[in-house]
Amino acid sequence: MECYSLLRTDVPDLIDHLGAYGEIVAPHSKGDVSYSFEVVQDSNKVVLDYDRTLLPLKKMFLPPQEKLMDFSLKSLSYTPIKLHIKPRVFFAIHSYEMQSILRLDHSMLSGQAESNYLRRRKKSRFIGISFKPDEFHFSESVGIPIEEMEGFDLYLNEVDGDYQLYVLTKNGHSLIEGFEKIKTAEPEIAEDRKFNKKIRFHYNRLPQVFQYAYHSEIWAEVASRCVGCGSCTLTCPTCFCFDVKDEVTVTAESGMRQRSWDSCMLSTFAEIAGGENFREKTINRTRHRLYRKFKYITDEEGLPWCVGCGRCTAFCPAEISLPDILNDLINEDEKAQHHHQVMA
Amino acid sequence: MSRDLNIKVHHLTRVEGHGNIVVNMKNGVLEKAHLSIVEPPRFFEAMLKGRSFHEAAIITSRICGICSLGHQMTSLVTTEDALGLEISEQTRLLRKLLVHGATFQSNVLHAYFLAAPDFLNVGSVFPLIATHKDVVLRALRMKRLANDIGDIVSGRAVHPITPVPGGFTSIPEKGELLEIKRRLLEEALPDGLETVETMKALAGAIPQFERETEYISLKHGDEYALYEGDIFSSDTGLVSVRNYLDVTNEFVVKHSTSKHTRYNRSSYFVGALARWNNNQAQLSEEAHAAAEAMGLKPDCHNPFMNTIAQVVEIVHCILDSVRIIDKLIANGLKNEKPNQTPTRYGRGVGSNEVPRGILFHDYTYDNKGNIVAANCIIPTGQNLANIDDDMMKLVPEIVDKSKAEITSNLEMLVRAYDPCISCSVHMLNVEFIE
Amino acid sequence: MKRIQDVSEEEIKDLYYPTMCKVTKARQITSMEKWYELEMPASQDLGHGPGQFVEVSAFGIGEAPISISSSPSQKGSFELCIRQVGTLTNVLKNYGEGDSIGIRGPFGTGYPMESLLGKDILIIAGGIGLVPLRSLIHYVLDKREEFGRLIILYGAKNPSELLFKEELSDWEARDDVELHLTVDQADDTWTGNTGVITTLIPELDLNLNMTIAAITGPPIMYKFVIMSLKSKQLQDDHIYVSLERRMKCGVGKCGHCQINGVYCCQDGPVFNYSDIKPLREAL
Amino acid sequence: MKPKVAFFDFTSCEGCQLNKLNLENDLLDILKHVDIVEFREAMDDRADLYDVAFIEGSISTPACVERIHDIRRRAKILVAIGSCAVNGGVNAMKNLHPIDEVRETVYGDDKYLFATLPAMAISSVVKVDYVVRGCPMTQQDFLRLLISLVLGKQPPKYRTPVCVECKLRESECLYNRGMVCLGPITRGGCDAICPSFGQFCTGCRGLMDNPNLEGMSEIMTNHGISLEEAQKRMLLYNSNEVKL
Ligand SMILES: Cc1cc2nc3c(=O)[nH]c(=O)nc-3n(C[C@H](O)[C@H](O)[C@H](O)COP(=O)(O)OP(=O)(O)OC[C@H]3O[C@@H](n4cnc5c(N)ncnc54)[C@H](O)[C@@H]3O)c2cc1C
Ligand code: SF4
Ligand code: SF4
Ligand code: SF4
Repeated sequence: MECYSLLRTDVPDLIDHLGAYGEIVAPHSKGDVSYSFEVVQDSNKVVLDYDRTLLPLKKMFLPPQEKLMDFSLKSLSYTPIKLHIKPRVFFAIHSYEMQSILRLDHSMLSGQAESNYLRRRKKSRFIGISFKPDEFHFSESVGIPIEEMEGFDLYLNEVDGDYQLYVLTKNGHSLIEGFEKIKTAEPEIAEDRKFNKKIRFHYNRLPQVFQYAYHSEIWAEVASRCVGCGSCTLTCPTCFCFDVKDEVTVTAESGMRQRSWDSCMLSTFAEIAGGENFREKTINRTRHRLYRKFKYITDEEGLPWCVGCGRCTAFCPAEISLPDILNDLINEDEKAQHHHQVMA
Repeated sequence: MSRDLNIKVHHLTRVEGHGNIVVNMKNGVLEKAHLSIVEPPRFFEAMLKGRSFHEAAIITSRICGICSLGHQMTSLVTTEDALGLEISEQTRLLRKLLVHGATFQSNVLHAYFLAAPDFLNVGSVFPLIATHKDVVLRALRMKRLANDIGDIVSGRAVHPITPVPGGFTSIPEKGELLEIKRRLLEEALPDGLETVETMKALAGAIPQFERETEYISLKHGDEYALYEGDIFSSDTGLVSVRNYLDVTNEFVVKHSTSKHTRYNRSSYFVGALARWNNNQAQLSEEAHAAAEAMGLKPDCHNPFMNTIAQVVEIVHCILDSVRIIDKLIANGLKNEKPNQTPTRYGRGVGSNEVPRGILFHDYTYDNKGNIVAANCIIPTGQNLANIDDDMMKLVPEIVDKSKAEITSNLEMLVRAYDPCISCSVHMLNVEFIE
Repeated sequence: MKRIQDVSEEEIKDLYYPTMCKVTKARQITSMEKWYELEMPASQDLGHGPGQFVEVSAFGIGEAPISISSSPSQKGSFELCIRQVGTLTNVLKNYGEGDSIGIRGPFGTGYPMESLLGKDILIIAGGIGLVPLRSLIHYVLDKREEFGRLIILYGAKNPSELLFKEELSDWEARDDVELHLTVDQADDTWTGNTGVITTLIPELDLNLNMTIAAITGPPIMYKFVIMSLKSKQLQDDHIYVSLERRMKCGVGKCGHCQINGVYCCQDGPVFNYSDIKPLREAL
Repeated sequence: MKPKVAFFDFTSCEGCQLNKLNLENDLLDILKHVDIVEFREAMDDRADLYDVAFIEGSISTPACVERIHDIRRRAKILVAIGSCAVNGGVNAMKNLHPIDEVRETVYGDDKYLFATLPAMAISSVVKVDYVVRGCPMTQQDFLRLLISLVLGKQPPKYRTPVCVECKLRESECLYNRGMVCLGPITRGGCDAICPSFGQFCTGCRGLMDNPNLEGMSEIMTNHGISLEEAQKRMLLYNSNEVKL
């Protein structure tokens, strides 16, 4: 693995250099205390130290709202959408975010492959960056350390305020070709990055916990605080549910079919004509959300479908914490085990 | 000539809100001529009771959708006065821009959609789409731009979002303001001047009627007063806004859910014509040229000319908005947070010129920042007595005409005031009964 | 885990564009249901199996999953039958001969026809549930000698809601079909059985090893029908159910149809009962 | 034939109607689909029968009750527009105080001159076929309803909360800014316009079906306002709906 040193002050120049490959997407400030992935207009505006963006990187491949076709009501016909996909470099991406994209790849490839997602996804390059975990990150507990480099072409590791640049792939190598502000260096690992939030069990024990958690009292307690706003799932990088709607223009002659993100936490999500609702109560929906993250797909793929980004907790107005729910379930599970042993 | 006349116009059209005109003449003696307000009362003062200063402007802006920006501005000024909140120069400029946009919008709406059909003798603007499509399109274009100022600076033109006590929750982008400026100069200004031409052509249809009265508006040392100033009476001069109750002197009349006001005479006039009469010296050359073209002279006593004064203000607002945008940009747009830390609690009074005339809010806050007493006095309420006095003079002057013509003249008179009846019924100075 | 490198650009197929099909015949068959015969462009075949569905599309309104009601052995055209319950279905009511309807699909799993060969087929249909099962019935009838008995239990709320009345009397007349009808509420014209569909089950004389049951109906029906079949000792893996869920994409992406860990649109809508029995949200 | 459309206003600020006149870019297109036969705010004409009657404002006097019954009799489809008409809106705040006290507050000794009732939603007096929510109703929402009626399809019902649209716009959540917001329990459809301009959602589009009001109060009190203050926030637009 090649390793170089790079001064923090030279990062904007690196970004400009990457521009030769294509459009650059990187974290920017948004509002008072938030961040968002945006196309870079000015490399000095890119934020290198951020906790997490509001919406996950997923939005670049599966946009929150996306036109699927234009149609005419006069001729009852449609015009397909031409996707104009530019090569893109995703810059300053955290390891959990990269892992979420790899999981999404799996979801989008399973069954019939999701065409628009894949076309956007094909021409992308990823440059990782290390981060300091805040009170919400817990990715290590789901098997994703800060320095997890799978999926990245390049990785920026912060050491004493400046960076070490790791070259991880051939593509990564060609991205920095000709960039002169880097010097060969020895890899070092920063010491001061610890996760504040942890899940008490190793993640591969979680499906076991979920096996017996279906009727836990904990769901009702969580549901009593949840206001059903959907923020947790709408900001989740591995959620991908969507809705499709037709919009007609005022002329009533044409319109478009549009998809937009949906959320299984919303009361309407599983409702069908006639009012039958397959997950009518908040408690059913909260449970479904966590089973999707730690049981259903996990049973098949051996990985939790949660990457520990902390968004669902950080952006939940009710401050419902996913790792806290997990730890509560674990405690309950342990108690039950203990009870079993005593009884036996 | 001794004539019997009995006119009842039920639910007057093309005005905001519900009002009826009632005229009663027996043997040539005019017994009654008044505008009776039948809009259901909404009790805003009662609703404000106990509400926090964060909500006061949200609630009072719902007094009137047509003057929502005006109510909001006055409410904010009042709250800031009561709680001792200072605002920045940028906030002041952005508010003035909003007031210009709202005045521009409202005056266009009134001149083209509500008053112009009178001059052309049609029932609404809709037939004009066929006969005067370019005029209608021009009006729509101007209204759109005026509303866009509201949408961009305040989030939306009706019931604005971003103005809050102490400042704005979000600041427009420089590029957006420059685009507004471009459109003001390239679209609105030519359209405004065309409007002057159109109105000049229609001015012949304006009835020749004069009644000298007291004209009341704000007055400011440096500018044509809209956002701030002292109260000015054409009879007796300046009064501080704090003492607005000395000017308004409200009283209940039986024929109206809305109270009437009086100051030095039995009635007074507020609105564009009052502003013109009191402050026309502070208008730009272009605005004066427009006035002259349409035959509006300094000291005009014909209430029907209020519409013309509004058109003059359209020209003023377009040009002055450009000036404000230039200033905002020269100062550099800052992403300021609203200043919402009260430095005192108690009573505050605020006043703005809204399109229909001078508006007063008056709140008293407890030391948690909740309202304990509120009072709002709305322009249309202040004009009601003057409208009645005008009718009493006008009816005998036109008594020889047919009943239909008299009726239409009276409707036209009321409409010339651009009355906003929906908001004129919530204003009484009563303390809450604790 | 599937990886992005596993697919090449060329393999990526568009998912959301409908094929415009011509309505060749259409008839309102009850007060609530309309039947349509459609033709694919250029005389293509839809290529479906019994139990599969298509996403039907009307521009300006949206899409809805609708079962294919005709047998795959019917060439050149296919049939749908749609109950008017909401926005889209009510707009489709106005579509008739000559109009174009957008179709995506066929989607989902059908019945595993290979393994049904030689078996006795027990059809249990409630209300509109007959629509998807009709595809299976026609298929069996078209290849009659390849199957054992064909027993059809069909229930509706009242006689006027019975679908495909002419076909019902055809089947009634055949001696290689055992048809049992019932209605919840009889009217003056009704001389048949009255009562919910489960009342027909106890009298059945089934060859347990040979019988495959296929059930489709309103959500509430499954539990009771399965209970009755179980009390007749029919094994779980001899029972197939077809489930209805909300669906948007039809291709396992939008998430709406998920039943615990499975997607109704991809893993279903036809499920072997033994596979979904452990799923708590299924029935 | 084009459907005959009429607009009526009851107790309201008329902002919703004004918002219709503010549809400058689309006004002429709309007139291709419908005939406006009555619109007191903009025209003189009157008509007897309507295909669609749009109603703005709450019912708050005995005279209003009579008039709305009359309109209902003459209208095939009746649509309530704006929160005043849909659930009473801000007008209903007066219902929180005893009615005599309210009248006295405003009219003093003359309080019996003017009749008043509690401010009611249109639907509590006559059958309402569709609603366009919001204060003011949004032009988009109004157009969607109009187009739906023209196409004969069910207009959107908006059964997801404001937070959904807020997230789709990637607006910073006001809770992360230290403010409180009613987005989670408020019906969406406004494109989260207030939060996107940094202002809290006031709940103007009405409550969600089965809102978790206890949960919402807890959220607000956890973010630094008193329970009393939190309840007042929820009541602002929903005095007729929130039962505390
Ligand atoms: C696999 C499958 C096969 C079906 N086969 C048939 C059939 O052959 N004939 C028939 O009449 N009906 C069938 N249905 C039911 C049919 O899809 C719904 O009745 C239809 O979607 C209602 O749409 P709407 O717009 O008219 O109703 P609305 O009530 O207006 O629907 C509102 C929204 O809910 C969605 N929705 C409502 N119910 C369903 C549902 N069950 N599945 C997915 N989305 C739904 C609609 O897409 C729409 O967006 C089937 C459903 C499934 C899942
Ligand atoms: S973000 Fe929180 S309150 Fe909102 S749905 Fe998710 S868990 Fe519930
Ligand atoms: S700002 Fe308000 S509407 Fe937006 S996500 Fe936060 S709580 Fe929801
Ligand atoms: S954000 Fe809330 S207050 Fe603002 S328009 Fe939407 S519903 Fe109304």
